[in-house]
Amino acid sequence: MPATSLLGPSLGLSAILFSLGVAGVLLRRNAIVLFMCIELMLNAVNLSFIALAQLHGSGGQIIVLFVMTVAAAEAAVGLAIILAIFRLKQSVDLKQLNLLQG
Amino acid sequence: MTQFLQSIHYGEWILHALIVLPLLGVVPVLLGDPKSARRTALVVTTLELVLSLGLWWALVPGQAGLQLVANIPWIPSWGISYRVGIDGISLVMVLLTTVLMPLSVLASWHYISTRERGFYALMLTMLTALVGVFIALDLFLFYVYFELTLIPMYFIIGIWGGTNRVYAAIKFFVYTMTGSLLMLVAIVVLVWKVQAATGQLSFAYEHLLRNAGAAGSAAPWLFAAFALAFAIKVPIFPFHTWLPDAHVEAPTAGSVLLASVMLKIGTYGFLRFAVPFFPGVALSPAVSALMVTLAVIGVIYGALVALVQPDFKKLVAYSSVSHLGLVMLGIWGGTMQSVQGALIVMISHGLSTGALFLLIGMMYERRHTRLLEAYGGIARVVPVFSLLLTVVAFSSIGLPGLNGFVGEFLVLLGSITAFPRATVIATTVVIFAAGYLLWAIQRIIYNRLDDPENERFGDLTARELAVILPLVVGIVWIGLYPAPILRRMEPATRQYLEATAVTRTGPTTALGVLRHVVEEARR
Amino acid sequence: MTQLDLGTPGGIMLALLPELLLTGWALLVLLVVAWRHRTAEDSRLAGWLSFAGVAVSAAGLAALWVNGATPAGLAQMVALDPFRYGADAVALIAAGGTILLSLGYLERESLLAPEYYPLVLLSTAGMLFLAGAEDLIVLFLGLEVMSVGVYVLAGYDRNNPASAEAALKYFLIGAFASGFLLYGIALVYGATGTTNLSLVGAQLAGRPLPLMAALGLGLLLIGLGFKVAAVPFHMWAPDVYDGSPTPVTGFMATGVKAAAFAALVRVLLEAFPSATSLWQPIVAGLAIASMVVGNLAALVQRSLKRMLAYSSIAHAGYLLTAVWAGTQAGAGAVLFYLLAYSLVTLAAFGFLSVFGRGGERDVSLDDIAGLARSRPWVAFGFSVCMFSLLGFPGTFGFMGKWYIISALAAERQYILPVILVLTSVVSAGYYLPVVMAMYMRPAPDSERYAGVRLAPAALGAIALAVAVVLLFGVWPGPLLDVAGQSALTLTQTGLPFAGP
Amino acid sequence: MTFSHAVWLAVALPLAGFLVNGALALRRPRATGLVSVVGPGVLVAAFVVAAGIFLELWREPPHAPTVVSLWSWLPVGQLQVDLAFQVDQLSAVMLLIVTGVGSLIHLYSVGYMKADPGYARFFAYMNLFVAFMLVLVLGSSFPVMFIGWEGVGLCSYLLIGFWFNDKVNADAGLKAFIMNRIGDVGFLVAMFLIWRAFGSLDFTWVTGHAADTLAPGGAVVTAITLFLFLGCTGKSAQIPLYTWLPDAMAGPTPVSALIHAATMVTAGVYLVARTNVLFALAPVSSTIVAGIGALTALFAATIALRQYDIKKVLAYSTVSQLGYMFVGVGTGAYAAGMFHLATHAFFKALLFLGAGSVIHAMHEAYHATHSHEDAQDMRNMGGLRHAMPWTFGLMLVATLAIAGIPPFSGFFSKDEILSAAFARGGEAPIYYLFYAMGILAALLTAYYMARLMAMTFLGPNRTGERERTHLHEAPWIMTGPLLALGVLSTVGGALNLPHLVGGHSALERWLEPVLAPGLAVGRLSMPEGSTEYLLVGAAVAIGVIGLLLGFRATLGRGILPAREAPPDTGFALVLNRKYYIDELYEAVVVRPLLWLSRVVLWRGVDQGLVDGAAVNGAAWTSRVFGGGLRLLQTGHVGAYVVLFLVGALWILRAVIR
Repeated sequence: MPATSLLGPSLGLSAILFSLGVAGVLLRRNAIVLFMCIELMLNAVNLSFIALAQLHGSGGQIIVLFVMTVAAAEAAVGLAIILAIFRLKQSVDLKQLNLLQG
Repeated sequence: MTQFLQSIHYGEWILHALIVLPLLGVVPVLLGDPKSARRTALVVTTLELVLSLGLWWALVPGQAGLQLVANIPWIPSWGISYRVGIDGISLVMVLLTTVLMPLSVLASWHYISTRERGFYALMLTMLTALVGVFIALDLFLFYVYFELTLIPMYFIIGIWGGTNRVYAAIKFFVYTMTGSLLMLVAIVVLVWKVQAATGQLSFAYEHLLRNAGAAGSAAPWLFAAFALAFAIKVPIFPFHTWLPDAHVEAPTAGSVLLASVMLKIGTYGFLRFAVPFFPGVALSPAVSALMVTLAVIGVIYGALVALVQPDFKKLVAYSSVSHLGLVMLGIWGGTMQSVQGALIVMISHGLSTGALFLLIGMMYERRHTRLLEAYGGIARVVPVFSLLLTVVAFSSIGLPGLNGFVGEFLVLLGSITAFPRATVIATTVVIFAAGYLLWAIQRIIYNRLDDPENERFGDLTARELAVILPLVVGIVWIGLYPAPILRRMEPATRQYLEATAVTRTGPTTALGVLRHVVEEARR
Repeated sequence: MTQLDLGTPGGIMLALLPELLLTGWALLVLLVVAWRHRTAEDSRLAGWLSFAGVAVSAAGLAALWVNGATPAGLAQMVALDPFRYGADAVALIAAGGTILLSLGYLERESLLAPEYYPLVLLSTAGMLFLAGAEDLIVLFLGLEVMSVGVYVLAGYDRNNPASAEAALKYFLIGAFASGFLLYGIALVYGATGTTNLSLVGAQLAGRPLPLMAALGLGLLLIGLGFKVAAVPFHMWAPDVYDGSPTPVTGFMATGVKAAAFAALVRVLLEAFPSATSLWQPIVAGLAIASMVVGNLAALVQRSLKRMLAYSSIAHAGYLLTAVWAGTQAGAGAVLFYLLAYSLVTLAAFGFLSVFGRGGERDVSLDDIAGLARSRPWVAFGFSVCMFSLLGFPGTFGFMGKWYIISALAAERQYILPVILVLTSVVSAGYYLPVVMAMYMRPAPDSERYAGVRLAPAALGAIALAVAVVLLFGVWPGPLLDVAGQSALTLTQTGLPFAGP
Repeated sequence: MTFSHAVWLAVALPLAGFLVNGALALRRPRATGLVSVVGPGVLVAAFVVAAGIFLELWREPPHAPTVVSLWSWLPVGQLQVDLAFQVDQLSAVMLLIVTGVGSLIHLYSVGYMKADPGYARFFAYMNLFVAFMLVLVLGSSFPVMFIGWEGVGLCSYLLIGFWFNDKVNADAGLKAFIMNRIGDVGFLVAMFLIWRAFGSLDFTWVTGHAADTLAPGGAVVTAITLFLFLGCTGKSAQIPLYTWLPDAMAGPTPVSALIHAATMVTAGVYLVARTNVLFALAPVSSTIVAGIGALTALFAATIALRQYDIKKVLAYSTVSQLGYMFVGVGTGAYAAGMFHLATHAFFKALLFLGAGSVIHAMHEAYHATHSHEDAQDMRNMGGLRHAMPWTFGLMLVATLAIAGIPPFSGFFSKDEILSAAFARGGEAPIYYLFYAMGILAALLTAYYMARLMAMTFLGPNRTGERERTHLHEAPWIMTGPLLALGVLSTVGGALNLPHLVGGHSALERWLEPVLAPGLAVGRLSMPEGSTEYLLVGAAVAIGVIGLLLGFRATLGRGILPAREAPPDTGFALVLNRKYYIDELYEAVVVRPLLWLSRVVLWRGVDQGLVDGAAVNGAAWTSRVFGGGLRLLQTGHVGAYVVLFLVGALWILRAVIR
């Protein structure tokens, strides 16, 4: 099956993208950037689903649609929250967000 | 008497009544006028006492095993039931509790002047929990009551206690809980082990007792958990440091109940649960050596530390450590004499120490200090108080003819066979006991009366006499004629000894056996 | 026993009755608040309407439960078993309680945007999906529906920096964790070709676990571990609990946790019963870490809210030990404990919301000193909560702990129970001082608690919760049976090769 | 119904007296009239019972003791202890002595304590004491005897500290009780060992089966007897536990006479006589008993040489005489020990009561002039024979008796003990040493008694000019009992007149049934013929020499009143300060013990280790860890992500395996 020959590289790429997203979350301190990194992670997983769909049928592709929807909803809420923070603090730098600690 | 009791079906309802009555009493106490709370509590506790007295006759003497057993399913899917019953050992512990409770209420008459309703409600709850502990025959039920005794005492110490009460209360609570929670795990594990062996999931005492052998290799751990819980409660050295703090801070009634009844839960637990469940572990040479060593250390250590206490209450607290050490020695002595002696020490200590705390409370109400140095020479001013203090002190010292001696003597006598060295060391406590108590009462009632405050020290009122005199009567009675109590307890003790399959007492010589036969024939 | 054919639209509608009722009702309430959203009156109206929605959903749930609805054949997407009903019930109780507590709170804090209540309803719908998910995708969707709602609720007091910060932290780390969860789903899907839990279990049974599935399991554990606030994925919890409006904190600590635990149990027991030896050490590790860290950190908190946040981490640890058992008894214990814990926690946060008057965020021990003198019943109720959380006999919490220990002992596991009880002793170090402050310390001044007033709705909810906590503390029998039975189907799925 | 079966009356009567007087003391402390009747009355009644019993036994000497069981006291399995009294020849003798001497002393007390505000309380205690003392001598088993044994200790405690508002008196009472308790440990352990060996604690059983049960000279019997003897050293004030007795003189003088001379302190001797068979089976223990006795006799006598307090002299004399008795019973001459016990009861009671009269007179004299001089210091006395001729005469009789001058009672009893020791020397030469020590002690006894008499009654009076006129003889209620005791001291020797002077060892024969088990093990062959004469001669000579030396030395020197007297120096000071034994005990035992308790155990172990390190330490550690976790919770999302990833990596590592 020629299709499956792409499975390995696809999954690998997905893993790399996911890791990049994680690394971004780890390293960046801007809430917006952080959020984008999380989106990257989700989309990396989407890539996995698409690749696996070759193996297991269309279920994976349907899942991707769900995930995209969810991601959109999350983005809506997330950006609203970030906006609220920006209004209060005039900044979205996470380093300055440590009112709650201990 | 027996017939009368039968005619009212006493045996069928009494144990439930003893549990429920105080709880019912809580309602009028809480709802009534604060000033009448004490009266209600007194009525309820006295009624409880009167009811409980019938147990003395309801228990068929000479018959081994648990009697008046009642079983009501509670959580059937877990094999938990409300299962109660008594034998000779429980009987005396229940009676000790019900006797001391009205006296404690009476002793709090003026001592407790704030939030009376709460106090007396807690006292009544306490009564339920204490009686429950001694009659519970379901491990789950026992555990619930065991823990339930903590709450009232925790509040009694914490709310009506002395200056350092909060520390004392939490120390008391956490200390006890540490042990009991581990015991909880042990109970559950034991039940499941027994379930695996017998196919029956049940927390019933007899069921577990019969099949405790199923614990197998876990037995040492299970015993350790039980033993720790009870050791803290007793308390055995080195788990005793909650006791002085709790005693000193608690109000009089709290101290009395704590010392007279609650400590006995620990030793009762050893006799009822820890040792019979795991005799192979408990009475193995290594564990015996450990327990006896700790017991003897407790006996001597408690006495020595008591010797140098400036606070009378603390002194008595440490003396409790000493006395309870003797009980432990007696339990491990493993003879009829030593175990019966241990039980008598439990009762005697309840009476003597209870009386001491009551007297200390009366001193405190008059002078607002418990420091020995504040007193001196008051025997001239208050002869009756001094006389009673002396009698009670000598009872605690173990003067023959008073109750303290009977238990002490039997414990030591019975333990000499198994643990000669430990017994001889423990015997020296009679010196230190005389030392700390007589030195203390010398500094209170003898010596020069140089504080004018003490000139105004009033002698005991009628109410206070009513509190103390019953105990003094008990002290003399047990000292001179303990036979009825000994006989009530003997079947239970015998059964305990048989269950734990200890090498029986006794006569180590052929002649001794001969004498035994002669004695038996004579009776 | 009613059998529902989940292949037909009618069947699936019936199977999703509580969820659908709740969602529909939420939309209805949204409509209502669209033009009534200005006054306190409006807010109250929305609140009561929403409460009615919860009740309606609960009625649907009861209908399913009472009829003993089971799927005809394989449950495709959503489970139809008592475990789901039990978990749903806890979630609905949490939602109902939260609404009742919020009624007075929102008014007092002048948070008069009635969209709050539909959000609660929608989150709850997410919880119901999460708790009933028989498919990993449903699980993911439920989780996200729940989370998105709660993110907003956490930041509902948006002019309060703490609340906004809580929302942001929760959102960022939550989404981050969702990524892990999703990746886990992908890997499981890759390894088995299905996302149905029972089918996953069937696929994995009887052969060594493929690496992909193992990684998937690990990632699922991480994702769900985050939601239940297990150490080391707990760090968000104290901050978010602390910053959120108090009723929302209660909602998070109870509903969210309950639904996530239900999902966790279902995933582990239905999809990975063959990998018990793999996940048990991990769950044990998470449990121990949660119990130790939660209790020790709670010990040094000054703010009661934070203290309860850490204590909820500790309770997650206790629950994880029950999950560890991986048996019917363990699952039953989880449900039972969840109910016990949720009731008490709701009541406790309800009390807290009363103590923290007008914008005051931190309630410390000093703020409740001597409360018992002036407000004996409040002090009594709060003390009952503390003793129940402590696991003291006579309370529901004790029965819960007992059940957990029992489930573990039945599996011959002794170390976890010992750690459980020892850390419980530590917890006495912070629960008892609360009681002491109320009973054993004098009030700073006689007028101190004049303003402490429970709104009637909250009062009713709390009183009911406390009463139930005491009732089930001494008479837990029937409930125990229900909990025990509810987990029966979980470990005995219809498939012959599923389950150990 | 015989007197023997009514023996409980002998105990019940004083007990009833105690209750009546005690009630009066609490409610009507001024009702002296009733107290004066009840107090001595019950004693006299008890004496009648005792005499009845004695006559009964005399008429029909029983072969087995009569055991009167009142009720079952400690029925525990095989242990069956009844509260029972045992009437036999030995207990009958003790019964007579206790009630007889006790009656006299009670009568005397009516006069002596007349003015005391604690009059009723005093008689209550005294009655109680007699009751306990009778339990002690009548008890049919070790535990019952122990009731009396400890009970008399209690009364001793109460009576020593009778004037409790003086710390010294209260201290003395406490000291007495504690020292006794040390001995009681021995008694208790001995009981336990006996129980272990015999399975019984009844005297009849133990004495009857000792010879079959225990190996002679074996470790068990030696241990039992040594522990018993430890009990005796406490109660009977022997080395090393004797120091309480001199302090016990803080009590009223009748107390000293009754408790600390005539009855209680002899309980140890009685115990050895009662368990004679055990001691006979344990030669090592017997030797130790005799040795300790001899050493105590000598040691206490030397201290008595240099005391100025009249009661202290008599106290040390008592310690010394008790030593003699132990030499007797340790030698195996149980009857001789008991004989000396009886005669000593007479003459020492007489001496104490005489001293009491003197003190009474001195006290009244000083009281009359509001002087604060020491009424008991012999340096303040002198020449009292003029004012108190009766007392002087009677005390002289007692002095002659104690010095061993024939025909007074002490001569016979002491001589018998010394002869026995000498006789035992034939088998065990160390007894010769004991004999020598006894002889030396006898010399010292005569010397210090002569010194006492000379300082008190002879020479010029040193009381003071104003006081002298107030000195007068005691009332008849006090001198009457003195007279009776004087007669007994004189003729008491007749109890056990040796063959030498035509008697037939009446007491020895009388006690034969009780002592038989011990004698069956080993009977002492007493010296006869020329040896006997020689020994008697030596004893008399020693007594006479001692008296002469004592009078000469004392009268030959000018004595200054206490206030003006120069302090003692050198060895005299050492003797006066009792070899500093009290200070030694204080430094070696009491202080270290208190230090250990306070500093090491309480502050160190209790508060430091257990509470501090373990309990609070655990709480502290938990808080420190909690604090550490708090620091970790920085509030920064980045930190949370880091920990999240650490956890994630751990889990992934775990699933990969």
